[in-house]
Amino acid sequence: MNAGTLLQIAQTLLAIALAPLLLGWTNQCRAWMQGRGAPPITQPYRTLRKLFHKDAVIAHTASPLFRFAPYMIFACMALAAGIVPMIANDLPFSPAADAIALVGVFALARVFQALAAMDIGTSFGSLGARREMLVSFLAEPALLMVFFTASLISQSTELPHIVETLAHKEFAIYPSLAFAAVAFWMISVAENARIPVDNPTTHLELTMIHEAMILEYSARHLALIEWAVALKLFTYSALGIALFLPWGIAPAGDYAALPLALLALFVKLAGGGAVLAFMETISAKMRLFRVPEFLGTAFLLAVLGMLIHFLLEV
Amino acid sequence: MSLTYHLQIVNLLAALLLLISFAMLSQRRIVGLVTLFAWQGAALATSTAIVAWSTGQHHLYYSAALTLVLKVIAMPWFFYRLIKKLDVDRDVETMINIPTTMLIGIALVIFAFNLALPISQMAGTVMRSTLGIAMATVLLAFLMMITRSKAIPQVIGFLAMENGLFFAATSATYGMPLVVEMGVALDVLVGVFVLSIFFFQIRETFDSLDLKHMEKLKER
Amino acid sequence: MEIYWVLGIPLVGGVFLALWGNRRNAPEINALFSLLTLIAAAWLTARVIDYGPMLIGDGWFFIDSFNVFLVALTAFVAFTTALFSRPYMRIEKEHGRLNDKRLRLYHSSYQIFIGAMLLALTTNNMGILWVSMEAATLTTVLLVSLYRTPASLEAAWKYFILCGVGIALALFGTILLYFAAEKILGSGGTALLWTHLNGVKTQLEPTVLQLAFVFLLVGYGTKVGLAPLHSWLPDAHAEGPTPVSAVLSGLLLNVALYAVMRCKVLVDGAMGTDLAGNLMMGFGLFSVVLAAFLIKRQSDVKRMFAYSSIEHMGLITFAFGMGGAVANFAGLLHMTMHSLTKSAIFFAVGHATQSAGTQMMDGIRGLIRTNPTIGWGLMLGTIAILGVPPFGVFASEFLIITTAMHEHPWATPFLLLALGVAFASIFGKVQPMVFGETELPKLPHQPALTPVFIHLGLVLMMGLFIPPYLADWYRQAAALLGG
Amino acid sequence: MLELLPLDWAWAIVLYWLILAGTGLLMQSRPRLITGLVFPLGAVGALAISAVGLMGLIQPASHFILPIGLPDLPFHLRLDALSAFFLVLLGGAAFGVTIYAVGYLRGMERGSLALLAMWYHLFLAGMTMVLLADDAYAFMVAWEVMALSSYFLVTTDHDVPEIRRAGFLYLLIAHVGAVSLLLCFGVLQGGAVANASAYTFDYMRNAEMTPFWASAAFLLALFGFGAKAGLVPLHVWLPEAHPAAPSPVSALMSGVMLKTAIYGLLRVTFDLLNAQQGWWGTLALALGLITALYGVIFAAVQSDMKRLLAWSSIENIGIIIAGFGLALIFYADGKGALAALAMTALLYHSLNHAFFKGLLFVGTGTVLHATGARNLGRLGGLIRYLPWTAWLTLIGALSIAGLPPLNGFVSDWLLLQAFLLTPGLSQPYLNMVIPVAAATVALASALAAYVMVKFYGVIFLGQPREPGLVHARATKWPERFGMIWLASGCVLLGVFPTQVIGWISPAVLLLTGQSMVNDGNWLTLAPVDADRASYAPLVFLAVVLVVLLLTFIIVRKIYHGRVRRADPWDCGYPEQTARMQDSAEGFGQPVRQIFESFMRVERETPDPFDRKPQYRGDSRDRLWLLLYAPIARLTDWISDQAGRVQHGRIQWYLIYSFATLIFLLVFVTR
Repeated sequence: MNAGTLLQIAQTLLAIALAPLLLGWTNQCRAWMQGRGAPPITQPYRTLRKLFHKDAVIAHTASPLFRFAPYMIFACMALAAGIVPMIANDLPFSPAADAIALVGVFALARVFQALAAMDIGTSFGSLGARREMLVSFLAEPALLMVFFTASLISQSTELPHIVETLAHKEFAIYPSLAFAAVAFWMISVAENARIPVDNPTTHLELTMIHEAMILEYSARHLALIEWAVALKLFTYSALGIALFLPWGIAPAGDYAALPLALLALFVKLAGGGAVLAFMETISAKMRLFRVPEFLGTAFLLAVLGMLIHFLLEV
Repeated sequence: MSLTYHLQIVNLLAALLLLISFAMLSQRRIVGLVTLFAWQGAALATSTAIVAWSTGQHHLYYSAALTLVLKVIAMPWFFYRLIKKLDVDRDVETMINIPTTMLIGIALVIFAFNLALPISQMAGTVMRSTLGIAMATVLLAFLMMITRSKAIPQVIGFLAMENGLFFAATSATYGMPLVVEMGVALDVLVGVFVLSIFFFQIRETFDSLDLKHMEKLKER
Repeated sequence: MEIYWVLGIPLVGGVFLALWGNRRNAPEINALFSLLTLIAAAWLTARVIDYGPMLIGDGWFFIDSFNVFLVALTAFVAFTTALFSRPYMRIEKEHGRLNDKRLRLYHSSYQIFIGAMLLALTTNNMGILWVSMEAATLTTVLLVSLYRTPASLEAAWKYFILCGVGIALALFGTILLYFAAEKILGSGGTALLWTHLNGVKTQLEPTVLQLAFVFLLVGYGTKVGLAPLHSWLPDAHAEGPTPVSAVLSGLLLNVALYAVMRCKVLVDGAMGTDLAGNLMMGFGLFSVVLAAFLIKRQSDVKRMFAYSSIEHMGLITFAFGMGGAVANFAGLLHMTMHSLTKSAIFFAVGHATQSAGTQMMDGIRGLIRTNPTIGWGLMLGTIAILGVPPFGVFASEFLIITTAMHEHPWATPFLLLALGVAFASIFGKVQPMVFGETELPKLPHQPALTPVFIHLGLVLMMGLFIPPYLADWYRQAAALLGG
Repeated sequence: MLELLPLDWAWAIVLYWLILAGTGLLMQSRPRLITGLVFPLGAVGALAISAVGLMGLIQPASHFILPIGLPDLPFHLRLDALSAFFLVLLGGAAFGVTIYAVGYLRGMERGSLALLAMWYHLFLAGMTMVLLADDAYAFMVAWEVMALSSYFLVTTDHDVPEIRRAGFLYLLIAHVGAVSLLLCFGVLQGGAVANASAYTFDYMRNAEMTPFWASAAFLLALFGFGAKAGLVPLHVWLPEAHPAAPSPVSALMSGVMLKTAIYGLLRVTFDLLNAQQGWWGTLALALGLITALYGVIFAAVQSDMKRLLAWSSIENIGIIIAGFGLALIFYADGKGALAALAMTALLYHSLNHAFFKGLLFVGTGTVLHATGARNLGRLGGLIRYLPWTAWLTLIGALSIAGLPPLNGFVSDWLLLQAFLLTPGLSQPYLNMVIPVAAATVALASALAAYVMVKFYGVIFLGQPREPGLVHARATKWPERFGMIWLASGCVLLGVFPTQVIGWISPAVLLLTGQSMVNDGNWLTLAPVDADRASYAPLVFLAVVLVVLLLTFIIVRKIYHGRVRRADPWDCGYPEQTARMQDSAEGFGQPVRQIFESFMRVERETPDPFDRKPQYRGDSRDRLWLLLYAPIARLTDWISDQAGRVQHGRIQWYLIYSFATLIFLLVFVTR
């Protein structure tokens, strides 16, 4: 059990542990910006604890798949968190799955989420599943294009190598990445069910997407899902950081840089959360069928980024 | 020298043949058609006989006799009886009016002559130009079959065609081998026999020999 | 010696049956005579295979591998057709469409018809060839008008007039041939013997020969059913009794094409150009395309398959027109396959129409339910005639199309178009006849479908495996045709 | 004693299948024997053929000449790596499907059962012969035998007019395609007249061709094989024919028969034509992507489960053809290694598709038997009544959706990697455009996930939409075993990609001259270079399972596992009925709305006072109207014109003869 593996596990656990914190921080920021009284930053942890303690209530019609799904989703997210370099750059596990596989992991989680939502056979469940899949099939190609841009620069789809190239090779300005970054922002907003695509706090039938899928969940299952959601947000943020401002992530084998890296991560995440909150405050939720246009724009930007890479950087 | 006379006579008969074909083309009454057909047969028979005599091809006598018997006596007689029996001796209205038919006929004759010209140049036989005339006769008979819309005239046209062929066979090439001519004659006979059966059947099914009633089978 | 048996038996049979009249066993006698003919033909074939081409009867008859295989084919199909017509005609009689007089006529002229065709195939004399073709025409005219319905009379009349005119033109061609030949061979009997002509073909006068060929092509081509001379064919096939349709498109067309080919060999020799070939290709292609599009609009099943015969004859003519070892081989193969398959189809169709009581395809539905054998016979026959492997028709089409592809690529689009359209039309019409719900009654008699399956079995076999001696035989014939 | 080459085994098995076909027909009176004996024996044959394929992959190519066929052209047979690979595919999928059929066909009407047994085994034999054939004639014969037998299988219950129509359309397009293949071989066989040996593939390999004729041959091949594979716009028959057949047959047709078209395309383009020109690849790529997108979009809006699967087959074929085009581009550009990568991806995807599409089709078969319904609107909640089928089908659905760690993802992943490598190309245009094209593949697979959620969710999850469904009962063991076989195939292919690629590599080597470099170790898959990209499904799977278990145990240990059952909450809506769930149309609605321009939608909206309102939205293929209808009209018009020739009046006929005569006379004496 060498240091690399330790680091790997440590990072994953760190992500799992910190994920609700990021969520709490974002909510807090948003509350401030909207001039509301903010819940404490640890609110998500409390919610989770409360949920874990409750008795699970499950519909008569639920099938085993329904109870299996939360664990699956959580596992997928943990896996994803393990792939993305956050503090250190040598992850012995990262060869197991590259950026494309990462997309696959998210897809896997999403499919299970959707299936579980359809399992009970309520009107909202299937509605939510349908909308979720709609958003996803529009977002996935765009996300892939973002990864393509990055990996065309770094000649690799391995996230560590991308980070390596961007952070630790000689510094260069990549205009293509600017486009990619904007695209990535839009995508992650959509994928994490945030405003303007979805509203994580609403239960208004006509607009909800993600919430509609988890209506039937309660107690520990709900807790796992919520945690997975937080983890997803965390992973996406880390991903954005790794792709677009990777500076500070400790290079392979350089354990001295770890504390600094940790610090950098905190700062970046805090910034990211704040910006997310800000964006959510200034923008309003859009109609469902505006979402294709929104994501279409994202896709366009990603492609533009790639073309610019071909024009300027090859 | 005497051959020239024969030559002239045969040429004369050839011309007569052609003339008769034209006459048939323009003839309206069926009875008249039959008469003309008989005359044509007669001309044919004579020419055959002359050729036979002048060239000493004896088997041509047989075919001359055959022609005489079949086409001058048997068939016309048969047709007369038929016409009486079925009493179909009315004016034959033609598909194209007579003058136009004539013009087309003349064009055909010119065409046939030009066609036959190179051949009759090299014809070893005495009768050079006859081939062209034979061909013209055939084509004219064909034209007549096209223009007539009643059964009997069509058949007569068919037989007139046969005449043209016969004339070609005898005069241009001193007659085919006898077996062949016999066969041909036999076929013609059987053909006419079959036809006669037909006529009665057609008559009793359509109670007329007008081909207008026989246009049911087509793409609809 | 055998040759006289081959020709004699049918003629004797014809006369005998005419005298015998329609006793109960007349059909069996008819079949018996056909069987004897078949045996004689087989005997003759064996002889030719052993000793190669031979002249018989001081040059009046000439048998080489080209016509002997047609003789065998003719005798065979004639026999199976006789077998088929046995129950078929019985049923027709019960339906009251025929009476004894007509059946007597049918039987005797059937034999004579076969005899005439065999004579046309075996004779060495172009004149006799013509005579026997005419004889075949006359007998079939009687057969076509057998039902005496207005439609059948009309069909027979058209058949008679058109083929009569055609055949007359052919006679003119023959005369011209003789005219050219006698200058070299001298007048008298020998000048029309094909073997002699073939010997001196290079010396024959081209200008005469090309005229002769035009007349012969138009003449015999009318009987082959080449468009636009084909007009008689669909009527005659549709209105005659089914056995007659079977032998018409299975045999008579072949014989006519045989005559054309004999002439083509001479003309090619005389002219040294491939004028004849090109003419035939043109006719063939036109027939294929026109027929394919006419098939599309048929509602009468026999009429439809008649058009398909035109199409296939066109294909064969096209192949022979291309010439060359492969194409000729393919043409001969296709001749065989077509006559076997098409006659089989007509057998099946005959019973189908009997059970449905109509020739209209809308009236024939779901044969597989009531009469599975008929249904499968029709289905498989159709698939075979459409050139779907592993049936033999495909083998020849395979060779023809691939040869055309590099000999005359311009022609292939037309062929494709035609084949595609024909496939769509025929199959689209046959499928509902065979499959689906139905209220058709069962046939009163056990239908005689052994011939169908014998034929289809042969066709299937030829698609997968052509016996070596048969192949050699085709090769020799193809070589004879040259081109 | 003589030792037998794989090839000898192969055609021996073909013979064995033919015999089985015969026996099947003869056993008309004993249906139990047919299901109990003939089909199991057939399955054994399938297993044997895949074993033969595995042998053939490692052994050098072997030839054999069957003494049948045309006189100068006996059947040439050849078993090389490519054929061997597809034999493995065929055998592997066919084994599972045939075992399944044993259970599925029980209690079928005896007459049609006997026929089915015959055509089924003929079908297997035909497909195998296609893979073995080494000359044009043998290939065509096998090809059409395959088409014909499958036609008769499709029309098994021919009382239904739609099925007859489907069969007709299928056979027609198949035949047109076959004819164009015939022409293709005519071109390939080049100028060589009169010697039949020119029809052998060996001759064609070495034949010299001008670029023009080579391109002609390629286009003809693309048309012919495309017609069989369901390449847009030649796909119209596929969504009709595949659903019409009995489910095992649909499984074989989608899973295996389409692959024979891919095989032919590879054989002709790479083996015979030696993939000369790059633009072929571009064309194929474009067509493939269009097909993939088109297929998946229409799959998303279907409401008949088998039809949905058929459309998804079109999508997968599209992806495969796209990979083919990519390989072609690389190869023509001299990038052997990259070509090898793309080739591996497409072969791998073919293999995968054989397994998961087979699995899904047999799954629908079971559902069909249990419920008698094909329309998604009459299904639902079956996971409770058919647990085996449901869970096994889930595996298939996840793999076809391209989700790790199952097999669908591996091939998608390889393909995307190949796309990512296009900047290595020499043409500037291609290496800019093609990565964008990769997005289409991504979109297609994402949509596939959408489709599969719809498919699985509507059939197996939720509440039964019809009261009768609660009586749907479990399946027989042969069916289960067949499905288990196919499902385990999906899993294994997903988890051990490096080994599978090791098997495939001889075929890749044969086609592209190189085999795919795997820079990783036995459990990581790393094409070209480990630093570029790598994927280790086994590790992946292990981690997922470990985390799963850990979470489960922790949650259960630390907290209690108490569960209370209640009615669904659903935002507190008082009454819940099954009719409140999404119908299939409803689930497809977003896709329909976005891509409405592709299709012609026929809606039936219920009137407001309807007690039991039904909404029906039927999305039709617009290409049918744009492409096929005009052709039909044109042919009709022409044939009408031709009809005028047959005028009925004898004088006209005489005029025809006369005119012909005159014309010819003028023509020859001019």
